[in-house]
Amino acid sequence: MKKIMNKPEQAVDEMVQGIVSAGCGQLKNIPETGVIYRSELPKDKVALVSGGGSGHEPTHAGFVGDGILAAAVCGSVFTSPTPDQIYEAIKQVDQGKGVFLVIKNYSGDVMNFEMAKDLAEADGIRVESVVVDDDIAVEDSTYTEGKRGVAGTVFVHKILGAEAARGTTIDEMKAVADRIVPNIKTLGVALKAATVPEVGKPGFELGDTEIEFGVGIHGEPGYRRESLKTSRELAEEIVSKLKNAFQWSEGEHYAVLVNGLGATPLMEQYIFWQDAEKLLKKDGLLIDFIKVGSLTTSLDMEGLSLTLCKLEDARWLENLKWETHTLAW
Amino acid sequence: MKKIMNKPEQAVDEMVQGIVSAGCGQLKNIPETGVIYRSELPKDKVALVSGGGSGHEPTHAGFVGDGILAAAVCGSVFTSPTPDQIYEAIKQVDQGKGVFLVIKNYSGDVMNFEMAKDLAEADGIRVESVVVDDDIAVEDSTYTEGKRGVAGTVFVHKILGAEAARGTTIDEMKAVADRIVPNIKTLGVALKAATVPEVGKPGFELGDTEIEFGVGIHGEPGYRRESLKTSRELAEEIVSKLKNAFQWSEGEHYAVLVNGLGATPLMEQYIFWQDAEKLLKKDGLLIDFIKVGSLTTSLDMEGLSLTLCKLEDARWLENLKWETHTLAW
Amino acid sequence: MVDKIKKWLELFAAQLHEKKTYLSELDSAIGDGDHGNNMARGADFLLKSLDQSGDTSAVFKNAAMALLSKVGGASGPLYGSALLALSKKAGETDDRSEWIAAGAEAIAHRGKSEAGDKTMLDVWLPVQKALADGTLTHEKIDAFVAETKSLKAKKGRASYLGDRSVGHIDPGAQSSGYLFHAFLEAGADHA
Amino acid sequence: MVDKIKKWLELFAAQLHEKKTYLSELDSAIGDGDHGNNMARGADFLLKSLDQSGDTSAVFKNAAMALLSKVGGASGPLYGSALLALSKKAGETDDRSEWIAAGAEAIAHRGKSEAGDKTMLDVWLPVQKALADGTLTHEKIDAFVAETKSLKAKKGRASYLGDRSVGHIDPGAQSSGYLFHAFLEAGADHA
Ligand SMILES: Nc1ncnc2c1ncn2[C@@H]1O[C@H](COP(=O)(O)OP(=O)(O)O)[C@@H](O)[C@H]1O
Ligand SMILES: Nc1ncnc2c1ncn2[C@@H]1O[C@H](COP(=O)(O)OP(=O)(O)O)[C@@H](O)[C@H]1O
Ligand SMILES: [Mg+2]
Ligand SMILES: [Mg+2]
Ligand SMILES: [Mg+2]
Ligand SMILES: [Mg+2]
Repeated sequence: MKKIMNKPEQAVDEMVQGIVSAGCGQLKNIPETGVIYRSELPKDKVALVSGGGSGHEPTHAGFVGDGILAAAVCGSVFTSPTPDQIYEAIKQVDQGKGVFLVIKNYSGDVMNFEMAKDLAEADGIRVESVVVDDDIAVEDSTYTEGKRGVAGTVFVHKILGAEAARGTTIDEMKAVADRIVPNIKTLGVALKAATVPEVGKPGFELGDTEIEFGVGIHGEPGYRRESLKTSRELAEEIVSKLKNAFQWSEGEHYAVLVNGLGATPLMEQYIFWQDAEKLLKKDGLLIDFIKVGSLTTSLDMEGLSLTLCKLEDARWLENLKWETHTLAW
Repeated sequence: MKKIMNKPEQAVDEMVQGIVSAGCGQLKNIPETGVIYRSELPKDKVALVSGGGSGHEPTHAGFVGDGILAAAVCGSVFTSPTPDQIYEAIKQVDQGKGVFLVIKNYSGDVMNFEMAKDLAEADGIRVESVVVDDDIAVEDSTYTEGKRGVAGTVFVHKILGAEAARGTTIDEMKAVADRIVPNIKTLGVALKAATVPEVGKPGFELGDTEIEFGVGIHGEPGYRRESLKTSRELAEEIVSKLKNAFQWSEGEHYAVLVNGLGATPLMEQYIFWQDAEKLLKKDGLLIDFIKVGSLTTSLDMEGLSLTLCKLEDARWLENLKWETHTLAW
Repeated sequence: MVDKIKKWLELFAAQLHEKKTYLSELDSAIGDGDHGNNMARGADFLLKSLDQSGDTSAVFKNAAMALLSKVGGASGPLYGSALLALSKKAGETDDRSEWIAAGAEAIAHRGKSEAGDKTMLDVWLPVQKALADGTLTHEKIDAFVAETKSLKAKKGRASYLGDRSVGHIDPGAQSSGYLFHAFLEAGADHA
Repeated sequence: MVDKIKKWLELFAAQLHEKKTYLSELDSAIGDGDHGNNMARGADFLLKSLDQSGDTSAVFKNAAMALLSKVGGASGPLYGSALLALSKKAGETDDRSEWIAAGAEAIAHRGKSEAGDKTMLDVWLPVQKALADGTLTHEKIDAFVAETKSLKAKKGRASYLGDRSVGHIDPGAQSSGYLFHAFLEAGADHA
């Protein structure tokens, strides 16, 4: 394992210090909690909080700032933060209008965030939440955990963050959240698995010409292993799966995120987007918003994911374009 | 070689299409030239143009937008664009106030940009330029090519771009450029070399525990190969070399760029910054501006560079903070 | 009695440290490769929690809080909730099978999981039964852990793998196996 | 005469294609690994440029423009400038050594380089001399190329390597070697 680090156990704490410093005064952290929050919070507005395991940078801390998150909670690498970490964040950012939690659909995250919610509610803080499950690689079924939350979570942050900035109430935010989440779908492909620092070797091994469709962002293996394909073929597989999930029709409006998984250069992401866009245009979709970049990563995983968000409401597009100042949007 | 691509020869053209599309109307390109420019240019202002080989994304096209570049010229991978490509860009963006070229110090880039300048001047277009040579890995000496231009170029773009937006004349811009460049210094370290698509294998081979100090951004080998170090030790080597180059004193103001070389995750960049910052603070430097991210990459190279810019003029800091809307700043 | 309980948790913590790499390897195959690290991180704080004085209930409660606030992931709240349930039950009865039943129920409740989902519950439930029957042995514990191999995961990260989860031991089942080996070894299975 | 010149450039272009990988390998060792790809890209357009009719001067000029506008990097402007100089000189004299002298001078001027800098110039200059003496052979060309091995680079990307550039053939010297092999083979060395 070749990484720029000191001790793996210290990686998250040191990273948090680096992020806060890079915020140049806009960010603070609560010592020993992995919580990064805005130094100046707008009064009388709902505070949006997200978090999860570390290793997905710039998700989540890179989105703390005006118009997006009030705080991010950084757990250990690929491990949900604990209830007390999340609880500290909630207490820190509540401005009397309640705290809204964005949770990705993993047992660990759901359980820890729910326990934190219970703790905060016992203090009389109003807490609402939404569980994001955008990854269509995993079939939704009553027999499994349901779909995972992956890169599409970034759109949830941005849209709800703008709502919070607009002064929307927590109940209205909950209604928006419940409408957005089913409209966001993601599918990813990996060329190389991630290496967790404390483990020291990749989560799974791919041969020199193997790729894996449907991987998660925690080194979880995907649904199918195949031989290396061209960008065009990857786009065909991924777009056709998304098409099937959305059952889209000509003239519908979408936002797009091409998300690098950590070690894949922007050049490859743009090439892929160029191929994917052709397919979306052929179907007559209207792409109103496009973001290409490594926003929800999986440490040094090679690969990318494609997220589509159906813009059912023109206000969502306004929210995506809402002016912000954060490290990473 | 495992890359998301179609044919390597088409990579740059396809990437350009992807970038222009991601600009959502803000960007256009001149077909078959690799030139990406702003769809709407402010009248009566100097137009800032940069460019070079591709493979450094988001440099340069990611900085085309209000307050930074008017156009970027994308050459083949790691290869300077040709005079006619650059000439097309100059003609496209000139608004009657002249065109300012930012050139990185490589024979190829200097020669091609100079020839383009000659062509444009023959058309009566006023052209000025600056050659950036921030890489202190290469000793400056009359017997060599001089120092290379690397990640520090991003600061030159940002500071001069803000000057252009302010309406500064081309002569004043030249004066600013000549003052900034000697105040920007960079040093990098690689953990893995880049693989050029048309070559198909890494530019140099590093063993499982080897790193190389002083690498360039085109796969050029560096000045010393050593065994893997901790982030703290890397910071010590790099900061001490920068200290020696600047001969800094307590109380001086600096801007910082921690630049990932392409495949190095943000987590490692932030950890490194946390270590580097401690050393800079120990020397009493005042860090007024911090940027951490993969801004000037070398395809899939692993590693990072540290750039310091001595803020001799408070206006440079204002320029760095100048509001912009580009894909990557 | 409280000494046996402390001994139990000490032995468990020691085992978590020793088997850290193995647990993470099991988790790499069907999860995200961190179960060993998560539990080892918790083990340190579990040990520290034992320094605090108190009765059996208090020992369980302190241990629960240590795991809840240091492990994270899925296993933190699950082990934490289970130990909280043990803490409560230990105040009511000395019947070990009732303790374990309460723990298992807490896991099922917190994880919305049931028998056969290929989780730690598939060790807690049969251990509880054997304990009630007076037939719990080290061999049986190993057998319960091994039996998770043939199951298809329906909860936790392994569930995303579908059929590909079959053929691997569940990491949480394995760490629970260590918990119950320590239980027998410390003689904590009887008052 | 113009046929021999076209033949020369055709043979050069063919050789650039054939040796593409080797040239890039040489450039990987001390540069950025693209010299073969750069020149091969130029070779295609060089060939196309030969379709246009015209005298020797025109052939060189078209070839120069092709390289100038398609090669990029350092070698594009250098070969482009050299061929432009040949174009000009061919309008004045038939003396091949004067042609090559003009080309070498253009490279030195454009690249601000001189003999011994470990560049293509270290082939152009001795070739020019041998041509003037009437002693140019294929063996000599190979020797000039090989001699760049022992030089320390002072221009181009290889110069960043300092002493580590010693022991490698300069890629531009090698491609210039192919240029002059083609020159002899096409019989372009005499009118
Ligand atoms: N819903 C659940 N109910 C019961 N046990 C679960 C559940 N989800 C996960 N587990 C247990 O947790 C273990 C994984 O723990 P760990 O790897 O530490 O957390 P994470 O999955 O968050 O990385 C699984 O092997 C399984 O035994
Ligand atoms: N200043 C210079 N003067 C003469 N020749 C040079 C100079 N700089 C580079 N060269 C030649 O160009 C060759 C490299 O060309 P190439 O690899 O195509 O361009 P780049 O260095 O831009 O990648 C070198 O091997 C050398 O022969
Ligand atoms: Mg985990
Ligand atoms: Mg080059
Ligand atoms: Mg796990
Ligand atoms: Mg080269």
